[in-house]
Amino acid sequence: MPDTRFSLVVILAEPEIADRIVADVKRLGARGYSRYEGFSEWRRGRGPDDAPGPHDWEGTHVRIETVVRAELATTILDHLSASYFRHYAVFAYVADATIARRDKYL
Amino acid sequence: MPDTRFSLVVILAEPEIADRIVADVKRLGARGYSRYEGFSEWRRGRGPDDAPGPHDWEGTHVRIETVVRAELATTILDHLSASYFRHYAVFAYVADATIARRDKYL
Amino acid sequence: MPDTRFSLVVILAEPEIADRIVADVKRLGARGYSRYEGFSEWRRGRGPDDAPGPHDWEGTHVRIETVVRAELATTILDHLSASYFRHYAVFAYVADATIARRDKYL
Amino acid sequence: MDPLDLLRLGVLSPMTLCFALGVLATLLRSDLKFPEPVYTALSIYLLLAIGLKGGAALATTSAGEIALPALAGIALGAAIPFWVYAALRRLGGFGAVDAAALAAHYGSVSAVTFIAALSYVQSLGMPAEGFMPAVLALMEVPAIVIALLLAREGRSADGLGTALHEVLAGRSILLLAGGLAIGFAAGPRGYEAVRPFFSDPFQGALCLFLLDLGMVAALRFKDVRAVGRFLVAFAIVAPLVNGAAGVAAGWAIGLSPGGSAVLGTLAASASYIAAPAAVRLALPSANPGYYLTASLALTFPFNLVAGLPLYAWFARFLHG
Amino acid sequence: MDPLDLLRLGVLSPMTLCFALGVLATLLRSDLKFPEPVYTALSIYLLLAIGLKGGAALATTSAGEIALPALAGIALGAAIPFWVYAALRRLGGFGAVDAAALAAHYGSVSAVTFIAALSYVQSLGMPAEGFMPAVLALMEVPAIVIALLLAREGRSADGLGTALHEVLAGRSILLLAGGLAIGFAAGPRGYEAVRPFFSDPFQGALCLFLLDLGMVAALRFKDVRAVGRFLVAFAIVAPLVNGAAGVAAGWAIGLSPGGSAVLGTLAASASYIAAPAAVRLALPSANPGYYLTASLALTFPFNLVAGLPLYAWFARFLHG
Amino acid sequence: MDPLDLLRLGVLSPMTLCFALGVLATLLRSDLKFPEPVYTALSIYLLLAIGLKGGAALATTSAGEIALPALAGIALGAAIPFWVYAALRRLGGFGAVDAAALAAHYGSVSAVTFIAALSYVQSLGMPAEGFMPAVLALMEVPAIVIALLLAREGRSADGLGTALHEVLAGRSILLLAGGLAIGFAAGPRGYEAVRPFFSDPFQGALCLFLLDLGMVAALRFKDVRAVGRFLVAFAIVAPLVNGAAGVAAGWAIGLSPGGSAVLGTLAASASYIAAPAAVRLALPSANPGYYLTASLALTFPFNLVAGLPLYAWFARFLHG
Ligand SMILES: Nc1ncnc2c1ncn2[C@@H]1O[C@H](COP(=O)(O)O)[C@@H](O)[C@H]1O
Ligand SMILES: Nc1ncnc2c1ncn2[C@@H]1O[C@H](COP(=O)(O)O)[C@@H](O)[C@H]1O
Ligand SMILES: Nc1ncnc2c1ncn2[C@@H]1O[C@H](COP(=O)(O)O)[C@@H](O)[C@H]1O
Ligand code: NA
Ligand code: NA
Ligand code: NA
Repeated sequence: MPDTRFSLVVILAEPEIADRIVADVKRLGARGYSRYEGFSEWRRGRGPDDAPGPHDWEGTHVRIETVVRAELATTILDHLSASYFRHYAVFAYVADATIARRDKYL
Repeated sequence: MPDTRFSLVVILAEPEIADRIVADVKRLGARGYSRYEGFSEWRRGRGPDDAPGPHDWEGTHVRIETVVRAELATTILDHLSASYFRHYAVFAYVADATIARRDKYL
Repeated sequence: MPDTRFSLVVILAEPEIADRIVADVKRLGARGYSRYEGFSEWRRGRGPDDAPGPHDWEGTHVRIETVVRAELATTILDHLSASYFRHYAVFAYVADATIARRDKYL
Repeated sequence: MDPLDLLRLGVLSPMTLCFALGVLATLLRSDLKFPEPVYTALSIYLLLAIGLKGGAALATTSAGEIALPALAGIALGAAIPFWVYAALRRLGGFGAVDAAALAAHYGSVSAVTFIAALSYVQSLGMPAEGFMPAVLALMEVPAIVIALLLAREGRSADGLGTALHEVLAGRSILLLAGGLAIGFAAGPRGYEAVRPFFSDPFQGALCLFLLDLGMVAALRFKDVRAVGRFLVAFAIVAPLVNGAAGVAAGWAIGLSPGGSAVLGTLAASASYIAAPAAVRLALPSANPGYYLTASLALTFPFNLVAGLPLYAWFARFLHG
Repeated sequence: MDPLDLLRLGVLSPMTLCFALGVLATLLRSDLKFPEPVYTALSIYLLLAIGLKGGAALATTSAGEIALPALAGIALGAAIPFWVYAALRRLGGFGAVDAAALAAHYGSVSAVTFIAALSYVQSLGMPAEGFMPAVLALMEVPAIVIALLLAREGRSADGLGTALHEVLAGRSILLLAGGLAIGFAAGPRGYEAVRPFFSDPFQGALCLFLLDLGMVAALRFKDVRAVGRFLVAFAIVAPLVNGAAGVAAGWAIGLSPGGSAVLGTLAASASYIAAPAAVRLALPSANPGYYLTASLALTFPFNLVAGLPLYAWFARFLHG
Repeated sequence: MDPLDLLRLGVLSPMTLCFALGVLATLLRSDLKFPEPVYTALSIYLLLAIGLKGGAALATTSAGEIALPALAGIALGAAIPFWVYAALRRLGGFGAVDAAALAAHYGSVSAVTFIAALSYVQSLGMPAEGFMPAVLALMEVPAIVIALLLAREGRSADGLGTALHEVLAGRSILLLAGGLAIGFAAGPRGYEAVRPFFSDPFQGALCLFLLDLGMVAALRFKDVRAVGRFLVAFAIVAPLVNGAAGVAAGWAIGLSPGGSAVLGTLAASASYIAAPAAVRLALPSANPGYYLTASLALTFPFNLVAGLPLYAWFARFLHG
């Protein structure tokens, strides 16, 4: 029953692009999402580590979570990777989740 | 050693019933919990999708987490499902967790 | 490929020691972290349950998360256990996580 | 002042304009956002401030002066749910639970509309009686109880007790009644010490709050279509009917013109803090999409922009 | 004014009543909640405001005027931990670490109690010297250092350095001392520009803060039983003893009646911001259930309701 | 008043000192923290307040009076990006994208610097024209558009549309322009009602905000080394050049001395709210480490401490 393998996708993003990512996640087919404000340190000036200028940053980020089927999780990660990883501070990971009300999310 | 299989239960609930759910979780036997405020969109008018009236909602929700033994996780999900799923916006999932200080939570 | 087994470490700590724990986590080698404010109840007066005086507490806590390799996760938990578990309210668990941008975190 | 002047004064007040700016911010998808804690802080401030002011006024009011207005307020709050419930069930085709939920909202009151009314009549030079905040506090609860009982007709309404506790210990009654008690006990002399915080900046703080409320209300605009034409019409007609009844009641019991206008506004206003919280718990199967959209996205802005001038005009008319 | 009048004036002030309303809110399980950021903002405001005011007053104070009060404050802060520690160990049977933790709290001071005292004596028409905030700042630290050294007796107290940094760079000292420095440098003329923000609304903001503090303190009421009868008695007796000593010291060094009452309040008050943070880090094995319950749930309300009038009455008595 | 007096007055104002206290708090690793919601609330308040005040002033200003200052402001905002871009590319060796990003920041304006300038010239007894907030609003956008177009030269700049929407519907323009419109529509009489909230406590609220901004700016101090010497020098020289040009323009078009100083400050200031948000979206490959460190950690404090007195002095000098 491949339908029971759900994935929790967690995305940490710098605040400027959070709304965009939420819109993308919904457009790609996620049935719901939740978001939180957190604090972290990250590399904001993208590019190679030896590029000139300051790189480290600290401040608030937005955490976006969505529980989706495994295929969609992959699609979301691929999209983030293609659209944001180069220039923006975005960190994402996937974990397994067993959801209640499974029927609603198939 | 079945005792090492711990479950993280994550519950997202509309704010009005958060205090009730926390009380339920404690009553059912969870040793601790934590709660956070988040933002999300959800279906607030319950019932079938073709019922009249507006359904979508957006605003704050409360996220409640507790790490419990696998059986209790099931008990909690069953209780949520029986008491809240019909009328309230409640989303819940379970993930595996390996905890430190295991002895305290057996 | 042992490199793909990443671990999400989640730490809940009373506010007074959150900055210390973040410093420890970075010093031990975590590549990044994120922190959030939450609310919970916990045992603040440490020591055996039958020690005199009030023990229960409620209020804000700090949640610290970091995704690291499995070995580092163990190191972090061991450190927390040695340094804080005796006197402070610290709860920690580890879950599996599949990360995007894996190369950055090896 | 003719009705148009009254309208202009209402529409062009900083308060109404700030509400409009909030609506605009949502429509433009601005990144302007009021953090939740700021919203909470402002509402605590406004409720406590209005309570303190009313309490200090109560300290110099005789029981005789306030008896009739109090009774009139309670009577209005108790009567409104009946006609609202009947109209929604028979004319609007709503189910018992949704009709009762709406009855609770329109019978109860909106503190912010009340506060805007106080400021508005004052700016017209026809201030209301100082004890009106006590009337506000008395009008918040009865309608909710009656509406929950009405819902029983349809199905057994559990949780009446919980819901009542929710309202009575809820922050809006607690701050309002608590403020009244504190203002009363401390008296005008004690009030003096906190006036520069709770009274002078009050209208400005109300502007900020309305800016935020405009953003929140505009989020519900998209649901106006989904609630159906009947409810849209109801959300305009109900305040007119209730407002007229309230003004007339105020005039009949001898309130000042400003007091009558404010009593009318109380009757006309629909709760969107106390009632929703109680109804969500006691009538979980009622669709919040109906009652929140009607009270917050329709009746509230209608009262703010057109209702206040109308009730003030009607009060002046009756009082000659 | 006889003692009862003083008591009535204290109990019926909006400040005390707001604290009581907060307690009530918790006991009624109201959904009223002050978001953490609002609590933080209010405490930043109060500490900075009191610092600025004191600093502007310092700018017109000669070093001679403040020397004795400063010394008296430091001496009180340094002496109190010794008797507190001894009493708790010998009479109360507390361990060294818990006794030292409590000594740190009762030797240090509570800024909010101080602020309430300033407002109270002013409302009695016996204002304190303008430089008292500087005395407050000086009294915050010594007791904590001494108490941590006392704990060494029992076991090696690591982290004295960290704990000291925690207190000195902690927000309460930083804002208080920073405010004093800014007020001093800007002088009365610079202070004029910010007076409408930092001075006029001050008492009202204090009411809001006390409302919140009442809720927080009431959360600890359930622990009062668990701390044992000795600590409950101690939390009432200690402020009386320290308060009397502080008033007498103020009288002896020639402070005004209001100044003596405020110095007494400082001595009587127990820290619940700076000391807990330092003690949690430097004495992790001390049970916070003792020191927070005693200072926040017992001594603070006692001082607010009964202490202030008593110290004021004693000051008047001594000053004839 | 000679330059030194002006400097002293600026440096010893509570505002500047609060900024310094914030810097100190970060350097001492104090646990003082302004929660995000408080920062947001303060910035909403300041922007709306300045807009309302300006709008009420606009209501009594003729179109003729404001035409030239408005044009001068727009012209300055449009011209600055060109020389900034050229200098950074040719002399500083910056890439097109980073140079354009910096050009957007220095051509646009900082509302907080502007607000500090208004207060400063008022404290000198040379108040600026009441309509200056309108000039501020007009100067925020043009430079950003021009700079994004300049970046095209280097590579195709997508997202100009998104970025423009981001600025125009962004909270700083929305509150400023919205406040102007509300103040204008409500007029001086409507403004009266909200003055105790939006005007009297304004300077004090600004102090709190600057305290927070000091902490934020100090976080970036560690990056000053990494941005390189050229950018450090640029962040001091650019405001001097732009400030002188702005003062001269004000003088040429007949503004008052205070108005000229404020126009100079606008030209000299670098945006750190609107521009960063727009640039992050439209020029994602620009390194924020450059533009935020330069505008927030270097130019902002420089203007606050040394710039304001210099522009005021130059304005007095030109105006004789
Ligand atoms: N797939 C999902 N992933 C994460 N959160 C969800 C998901 N679906 C619903 N939610 C959240 O769960 C709560 C209840 O949603 P619903 O069941 O759609 O009313 C809301 O806070 C939703 O935003
Ligand atoms: N089973 C649990 N699940 C989630 N959080 C917990 C659990 N037990 C304790 N906590 C939290 O962990 C922190 C320390 O708890 P304790 O170890 O009980 O003092 C507090 O924030 C608790 O609320
Ligand atoms: N290993 C990690 N665990 C948790 N969060 C991380 C980790 N690495 C980076 N982050 C967060 O992910 C975001 C982007 O980080 P970066 O990719 O380093 O710019 C920031 O919010 C970081 O704090
Ligand atoms: Na009503
Ligand atoms: Na003391
Ligand atoms: Na500029």
